[in-house]
Amino acid sequence: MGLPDSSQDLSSEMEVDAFRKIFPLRFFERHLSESLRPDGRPLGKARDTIVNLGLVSSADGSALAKIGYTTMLAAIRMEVMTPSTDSPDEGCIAVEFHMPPICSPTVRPGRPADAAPVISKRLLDTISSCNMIDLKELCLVSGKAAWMGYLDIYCLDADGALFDAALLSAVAAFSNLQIPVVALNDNGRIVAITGEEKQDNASITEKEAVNKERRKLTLKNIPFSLTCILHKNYILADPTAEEESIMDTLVTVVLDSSDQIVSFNKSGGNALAHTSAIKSCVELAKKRGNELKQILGEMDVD
Amino acid sequence: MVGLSIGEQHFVKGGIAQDLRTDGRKRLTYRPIYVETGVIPQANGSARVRIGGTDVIASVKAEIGRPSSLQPDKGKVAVFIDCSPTAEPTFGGRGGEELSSELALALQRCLLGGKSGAGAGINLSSLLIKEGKVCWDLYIDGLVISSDGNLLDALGAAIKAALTNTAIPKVQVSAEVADDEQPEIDISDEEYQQFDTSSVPVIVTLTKVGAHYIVDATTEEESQMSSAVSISVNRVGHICGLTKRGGCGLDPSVILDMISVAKHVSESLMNKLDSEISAAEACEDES
Amino acid sequence: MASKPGAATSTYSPKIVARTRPPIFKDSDLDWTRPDGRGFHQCRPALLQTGAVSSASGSAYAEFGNTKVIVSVFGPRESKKAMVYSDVGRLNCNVSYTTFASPSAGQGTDHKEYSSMLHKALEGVIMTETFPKTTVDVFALVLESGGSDLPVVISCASLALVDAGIMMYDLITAVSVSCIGKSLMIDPVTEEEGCEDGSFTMTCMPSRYEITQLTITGEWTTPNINEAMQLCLDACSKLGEIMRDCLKQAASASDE
Amino acid sequence: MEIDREDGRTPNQLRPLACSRNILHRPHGSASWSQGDTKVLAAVYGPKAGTKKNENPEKACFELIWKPKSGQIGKAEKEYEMILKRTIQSICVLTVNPNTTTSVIIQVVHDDGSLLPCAINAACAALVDAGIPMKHLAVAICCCLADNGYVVLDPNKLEEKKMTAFAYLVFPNTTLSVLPEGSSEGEPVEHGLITSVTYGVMSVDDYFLCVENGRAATASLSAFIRKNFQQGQRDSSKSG
Repeated sequence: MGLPDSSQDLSSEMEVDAFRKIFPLRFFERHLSESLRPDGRPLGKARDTIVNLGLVSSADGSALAKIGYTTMLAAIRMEVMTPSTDSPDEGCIAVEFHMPPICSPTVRPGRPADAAPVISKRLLDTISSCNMIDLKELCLVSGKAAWMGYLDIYCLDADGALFDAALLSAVAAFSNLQIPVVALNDNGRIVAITGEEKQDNASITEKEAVNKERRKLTLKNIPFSLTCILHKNYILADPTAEEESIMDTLVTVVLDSSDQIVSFNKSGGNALAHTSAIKSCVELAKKRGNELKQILGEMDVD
Repeated sequence: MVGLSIGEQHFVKGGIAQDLRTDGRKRLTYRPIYVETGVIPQANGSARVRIGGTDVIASVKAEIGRPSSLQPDKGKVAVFIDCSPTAEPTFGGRGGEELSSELALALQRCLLGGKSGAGAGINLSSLLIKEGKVCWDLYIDGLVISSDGNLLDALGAAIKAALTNTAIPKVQVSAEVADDEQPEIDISDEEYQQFDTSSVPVIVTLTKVGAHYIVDATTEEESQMSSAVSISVNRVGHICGLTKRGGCGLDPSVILDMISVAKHVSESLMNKLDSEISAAEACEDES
Repeated sequence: MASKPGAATSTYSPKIVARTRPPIFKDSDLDWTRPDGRGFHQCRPALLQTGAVSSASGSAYAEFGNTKVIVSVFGPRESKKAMVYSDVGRLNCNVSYTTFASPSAGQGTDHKEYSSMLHKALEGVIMTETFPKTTVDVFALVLESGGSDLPVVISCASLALVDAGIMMYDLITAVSVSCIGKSLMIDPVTEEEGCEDGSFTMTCMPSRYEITQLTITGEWTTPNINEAMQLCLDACSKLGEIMRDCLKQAASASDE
Repeated sequence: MEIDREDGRTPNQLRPLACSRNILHRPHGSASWSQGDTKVLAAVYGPKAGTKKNENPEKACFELIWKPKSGQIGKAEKEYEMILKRTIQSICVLTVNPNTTTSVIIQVVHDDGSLLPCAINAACAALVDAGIPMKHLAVAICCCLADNGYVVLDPNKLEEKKMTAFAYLVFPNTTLSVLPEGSSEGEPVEHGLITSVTYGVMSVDDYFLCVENGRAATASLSAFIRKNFQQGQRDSSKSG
């Protein structure tokens, strides 16, 4: 990156933020040489992660995931659909990733951000390819009615590594999902049996609750993702938005609970990924996967 | 917009301070109002109102529709205002869109009243034909031909006149049919049912210029306004809607006596409008 | 693979949206208790916090009962190319809802005009001449709509503007009152808003004691309006106090 | 055991390649690339002045438009556009003409498997035809992982659907380096991955197996490209 070398004499007496603004790459490389980052994290360490569940009362399952400043709110609404003929006893999941104008200065209200459809497509591919959810569990009445899960993820604050936080919030939302108890009423429509409706609902007797027991989805194969930056021969885990804007080689590794690669995405960037770099990225992702598993594990306990 | 030099601005403000406006009116007097009804033959009801230089046309079209699932026992009313570029060069293309959506919103708020229908100018349940199945949808369209200030009052009056001129055909609903299909309806084209517009409110906009507020402001006076309050009062004297449109803040006491002034002014405006409308209806029947 | 959810698969939500049955009685308003048990003139508990979004120049999060709103302000920046020159700063507001904000997704009520109403409420208080030729963007996202969303958005927006350091004459607080039968209820929730006879929404500057925006719908007599205005004014001053100490806390926290 | 493929190809054998350049008159550079039945048309409109909204003015900026064969532009097309844009940005020299936008339009003529690699090769050929300054060329290949652990290269549509997982890999093309062999540090340049997109679950060493086989195939692809471009030079110089 051919920045003029005249910065040698300039940088000595300039104070830090001016230097950071004018020569961002030199500022970062000076940190990297001591294998440190401006916010004090070592290269391989991810930012602290917080997940809390069940925030949105109007959704069937919701979760908020915060990795450093990047904040994602995911919510799932369950609706009833008639399953397609070729897979009569399978429900389906619709994933939509939104970047509202509040999350970053580059997003304009009118036009959606161009990264949003890419991330929602990747989320849908990841969730379906690692078959974390057995779509058969979403079936209500085979051939007639099945669940359609609308998963909407809102980015509340975009500070780098959006895909990791989005995937984490989606997984947490699925773990928090409570499928409403429903029954088939007389004219063939699925109707929710809510607590207080029970008494005055005359026709309750002959319509048995279709899914009395299956209230929680069993999540078999949980995917965890880590995004790293390759720069010369450094590997930075979990970059912030500033680091992403300066060094543009991003590698996203998604591993599932049995450490298989669900997806290995590197698109462009001027640093080439040699096999050694790929190996260390996968190692970092494994370590990160255990951390996240541990965080999600605490969630399920309470 | 109107380019006023500093001198002219002081002239307008000074005039209002001494209760003598540039066109000789007092602070609370209206410009001459002319009303013509039935100007658009194919609409169910239409009217044209000229207040001084401001000229607007309102038309009411009634069509058969399905009531909304949230309120199965009520008909639907949609208000849409269009500012044509003939009124003002800035209305060309998308220029007039923001003003027309704001006017439409203010009119909707004054005509439809609260969510439970209290204080609604148009009684929505009278539009119902068959609960949950069939109802009348009223499409109210307003068109601003030439604008010399005080658009909202002119449109309010035009809509009130158009509603009195509206004739909705009688409807017979065929015998009971299965629950979800649409019953057949035959619309008789002879007997018509007049629309009762007793409770339609009239809108009075008070514009604050300097320390005083005036009624029926012209474009020059509107360009000097610091803020404006539009109050809609019905025949009974209750307030059916109020919108303070932007501009700098107003002291609560000022707003309260603006409301009392508006109630007082609206009575005379209501009578004037009713006489004009009945005169227009009469001359329309002869011709 | 998840079967491709064709746009054509029409789905419906099994939850029966309880049709808002108006209260059976209209006149004897003594024993009417509000769905969440508050007194008539009692607002919902308010949680306010600034600095919710790091990448914005100023932001705030507000939670009144279960109405949750995030507002972020992007400080004076160059306006779109299409804008003509103006020696006074410009304000650009946008209010959007999440798809899961209201229980029944189809209830697309009047969100479009909230943006212009927010713009009208704020333009009276911001000193636009302090940032000529530039635009201040105020974006709001309603995470959950629990009733009287617009007043919460307006109050939260004024906090976010202060957090962004935009020059303002005063804070802005907004409160709405619903009139059901004879009784006036402050800060209504969605059920009350559904069956209200009239609504009275006021935005005011608490310490300058001026009203910047006022919207009344439904049938009101003048004594009702006076009572409602008095109710709103002291609710606004109370809310102004809460916002001031929220800002003091944020300031003291940041300079520790 | 060797797995047999319908069209009788060996696992590492690519489908017949065809590339013709300068086929459209309006764009500054154009190329059509076909691998078996998958055919893609790429057109490049040369550096135009000005950059888009959030782009960095000091660098050249690329705008990608992906035209599917039928139907409107959905999320998949948006993802392909993003991948192609970043890949092209990494192989082109961005500092030569700053503050310009080069738009690359990809039109899918027919899709019979490994569509994205075919589009990347077509885009590179079109960029060369338009004379856009580039560091090196990119060679894209699709590696499919059969359920018995074998890697199959350049699958068609049916094979792609049948296989458990597949990966689109993009390598820099092998350079006939004039520098002495030991000069490039660590592994030679062309072993690095420019872009990798995987679909379906695969174990780590399966992934490395794919990368190995893919890299081996780049040699033949680069040779094809070099021959095609030189032969292209001779025609244009003859007809020029």
